[in-house]
Amino acid sequence: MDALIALLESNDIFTPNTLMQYWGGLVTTVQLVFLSLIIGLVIAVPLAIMRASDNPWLSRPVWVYTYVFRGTPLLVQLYMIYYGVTLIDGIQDTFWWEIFRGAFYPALIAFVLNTAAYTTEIFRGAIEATPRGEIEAAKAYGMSWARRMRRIVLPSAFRRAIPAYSNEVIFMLHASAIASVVTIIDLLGAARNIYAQYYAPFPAFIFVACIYLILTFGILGVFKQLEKRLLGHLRPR
Amino acid sequence: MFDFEGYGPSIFGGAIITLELAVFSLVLAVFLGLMGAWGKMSRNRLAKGVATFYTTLIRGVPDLVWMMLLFFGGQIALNSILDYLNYDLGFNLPYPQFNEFTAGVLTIGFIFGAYMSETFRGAFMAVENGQIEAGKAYGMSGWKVFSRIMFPQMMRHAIPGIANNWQVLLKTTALVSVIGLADMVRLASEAAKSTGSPFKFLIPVAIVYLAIAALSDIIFKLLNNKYSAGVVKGGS
Amino acid sequence: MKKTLIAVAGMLAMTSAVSAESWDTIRVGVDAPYPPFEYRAPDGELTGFEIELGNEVCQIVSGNDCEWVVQAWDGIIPGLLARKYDMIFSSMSINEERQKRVLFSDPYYTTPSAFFAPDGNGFNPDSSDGKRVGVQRATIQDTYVTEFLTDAEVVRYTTADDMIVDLQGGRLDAMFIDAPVGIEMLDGNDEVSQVGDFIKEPTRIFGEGVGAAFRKRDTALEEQVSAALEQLKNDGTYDTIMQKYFDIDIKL
Amino acid sequence: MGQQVAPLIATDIHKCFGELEVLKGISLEAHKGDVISVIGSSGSGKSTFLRCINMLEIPTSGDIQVHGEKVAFKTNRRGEREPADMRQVEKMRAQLSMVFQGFNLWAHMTVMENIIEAPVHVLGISKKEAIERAEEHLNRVGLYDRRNYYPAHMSGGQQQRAAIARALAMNPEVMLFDEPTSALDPELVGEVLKVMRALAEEGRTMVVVTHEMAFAQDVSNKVMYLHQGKIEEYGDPKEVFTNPKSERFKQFIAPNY
Repeated sequence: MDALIALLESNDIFTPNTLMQYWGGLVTTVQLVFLSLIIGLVIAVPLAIMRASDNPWLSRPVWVYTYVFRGTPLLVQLYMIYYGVTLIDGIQDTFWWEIFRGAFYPALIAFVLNTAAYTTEIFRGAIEATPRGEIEAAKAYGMSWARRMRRIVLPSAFRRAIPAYSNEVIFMLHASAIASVVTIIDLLGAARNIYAQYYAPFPAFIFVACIYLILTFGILGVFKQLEKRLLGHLRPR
Repeated sequence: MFDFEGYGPSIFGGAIITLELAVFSLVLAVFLGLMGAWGKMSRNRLAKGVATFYTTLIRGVPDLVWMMLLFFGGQIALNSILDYLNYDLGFNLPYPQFNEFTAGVLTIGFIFGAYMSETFRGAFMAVENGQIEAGKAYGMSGWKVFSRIMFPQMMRHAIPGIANNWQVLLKTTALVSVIGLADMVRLASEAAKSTGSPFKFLIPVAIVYLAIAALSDIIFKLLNNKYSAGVVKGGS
Repeated sequence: MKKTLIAVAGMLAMTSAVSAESWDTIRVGVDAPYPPFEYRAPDGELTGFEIELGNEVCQIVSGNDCEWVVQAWDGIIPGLLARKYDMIFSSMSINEERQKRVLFSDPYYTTPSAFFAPDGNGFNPDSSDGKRVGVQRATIQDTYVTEFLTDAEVVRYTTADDMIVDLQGGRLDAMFIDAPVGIEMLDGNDEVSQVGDFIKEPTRIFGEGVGAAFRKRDTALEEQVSAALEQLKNDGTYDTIMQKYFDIDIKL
Repeated sequence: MGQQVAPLIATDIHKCFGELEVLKGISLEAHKGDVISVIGSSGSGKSTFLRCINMLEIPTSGDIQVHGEKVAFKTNRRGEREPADMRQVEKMRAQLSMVFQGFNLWAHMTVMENIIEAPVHVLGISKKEAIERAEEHLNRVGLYDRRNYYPAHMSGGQQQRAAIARALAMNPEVMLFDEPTSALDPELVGEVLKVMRALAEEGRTMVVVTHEMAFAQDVSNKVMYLHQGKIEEYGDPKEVFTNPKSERFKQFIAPNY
């Protein structure tokens, strides 16, 4: 321990102070990504069902939403929401301002809308890939539409979506780095501060790259396990 | 609606920069992707190792972190080597300079080369071995087999992947604005900030991205048709 | 179109050789927008006090205008060290910490810093507990606020215009910035004004004025630029440019 | 007409796909204990007829009556016929359980979960009771030891037997079989037919669309031969197979002799 402190004190960049900054950044990044994904998922499920519907009044609006949010850079979406909220008349005088004043919640909203668009399309694909026979069997056994969705279509679609969704999770983790552009001190934000303080790009960015690398492969590992457990039934033994 | 308070031309110029950046990056990414795919499928352990290291590293770290690292760090690393050679060893070597544009192309190309490697590897593996054997059986050289048999068939499998990577790459160019390149997003956001009307400038930018995306969809569909000649489409 | 050609040429050649000694054009790093020192006119051209003064300096040293390279502040010293440009002419205050990294010319202007806050929000630098105070990352103002306003929430920005937008949008309770920049950027805005006096102390942080910065090895260029600045201050060019942009005397 | 209401009556079923009329008025009456084989060459409409019975296809005209209750129809805005009350259809379907050519087991559920799914969630039987009954049916089809397998891990014959157990678990009025052995490798056909034969012998009411002439002839008590959407031959198999009236049916069964 003493040796570690001695090591930390003998170099410019990895001081206890900077390591605390990195830790704070890690916490912010994990919060942002985790919340975006969870909320995005909750929104995406009903949207995916609408998007997969035969009724154009349901599917078209969702298509427009996913097309726009998948077709434009997240950075542009973030700018619009971050700078856009301040233009809402009188928002500064309401309690909402407590929430939107900092950069965290505007960024969270941008991320949620973005990931929900991608996730909706992933689920739509999975829902449409449900074998027709399985749906017919459910009909033939007297299941209503809602029950078919809940018991047959969605559970099997969720499992089928796992590989594509794991990519989306990684994508979101990586995309979250742009939060640093709007003053959020996430992992990259911490690295940028430290870099600017010491004019030392290599230690600051390589260290933070390693943390992202570990997070990425950690997530991939978890999803591998999940796939093994939940998709085992689809692979012939 | 169409009053851009004098910023119109410069933002239009930014759109051209965005497009150029994306196209040059794509060319580099395709080149690196072919190299990477070759490396990954190679029996040479060094080539395989380098290619695997490259793709793993790229895919594990956010694009923006790569950009900052390569943009701020890459030149410093190169220069300190040259400084040492020139000042301490008495050489008089030129210092290669990367402007923001070149640095952007190199960074984005480098990142998407890794994703392209996977696309091409999958596509090469999808070409049936029998096709190659048939080529060899008719006395074609290795290069002939590659260029006449392998490559055209591989492209059919690769095009959806390339199209997908292109769409992501196009949006990734926006990140270069953070580094300081005066692309469409940078110029529009500067204009948005100084006029205090973000939507007026950012919505047109979003529309330009959507338009490019839609146009490329059409182009890739045409390309796909070209490379799918002779393929019988299966029914659903 | 010209930009395109340059870009394409750059791509094809990948490199453009720059030798260490002769100066046909001097590439100069600058963080814009930072009015009135440097900012973009709507036509996209850079202009401002330092742009005009810098071009005069470059004319004397190299016979041409400077080749301006826009670089966000937090990357401006690394950019110099990385040879993206050969000189920084961007309101960089001379202080000890920076002198470890770069070589400074003689100072060419000095300005105080100041707090700016929306009217009526009651911000006071002496009781800033829990207030959100904006600064530009890695500026002397950042160092000052971090050291003296320990209770405030310091929000660090990459560029000054981002900070102004957030101040006007109500995201910040105050910002701490170079006084003329603050005054210029808030020109015409009657809802934000300066709070308290100009701040120039301690010298340890605020330094002895603003200088052009060079790589430590480029001593010859530094001497030429310092001499050129001296010449401009004496022949009246400096004053003409200054009066275009400022009501106060910032000459040093 | 006995005093007992026939569990399944289909009257004058027509079905058009666009211009093409696939079924041109087919009627069928299944009494308790009937095993009716529906045969015919491919394209004769026999599968479509079966799918019309449990409304997987909506008949263009004609009526379906299950246990005396007639399915109500209405015409929608686009002028198409559709069931007036989806809940009635669902209730009706729960009384007719279907075995498919492609098994159609739910891939994300084990055999046991497949079997208890509809009893628990459609019929509202308690899970415990459903499991007990499922075990009984699994024993009957010889798959008790495979109850925790996923469909993908079993052979086609086993999957089809599991699908039959799933159908039995609904305690149906009538079982519908849609070419249950057509997707199976020849060596696996026997095990499925054996189970079906046992079900017929215990008096289950079954409508079986099949290519298996031996089954039609030996097991069923009625045979319906369809040709181009019409009934060409109908009656007791002993009668029909030995003394066919229709020339086409003669040719159809010829290779078997």
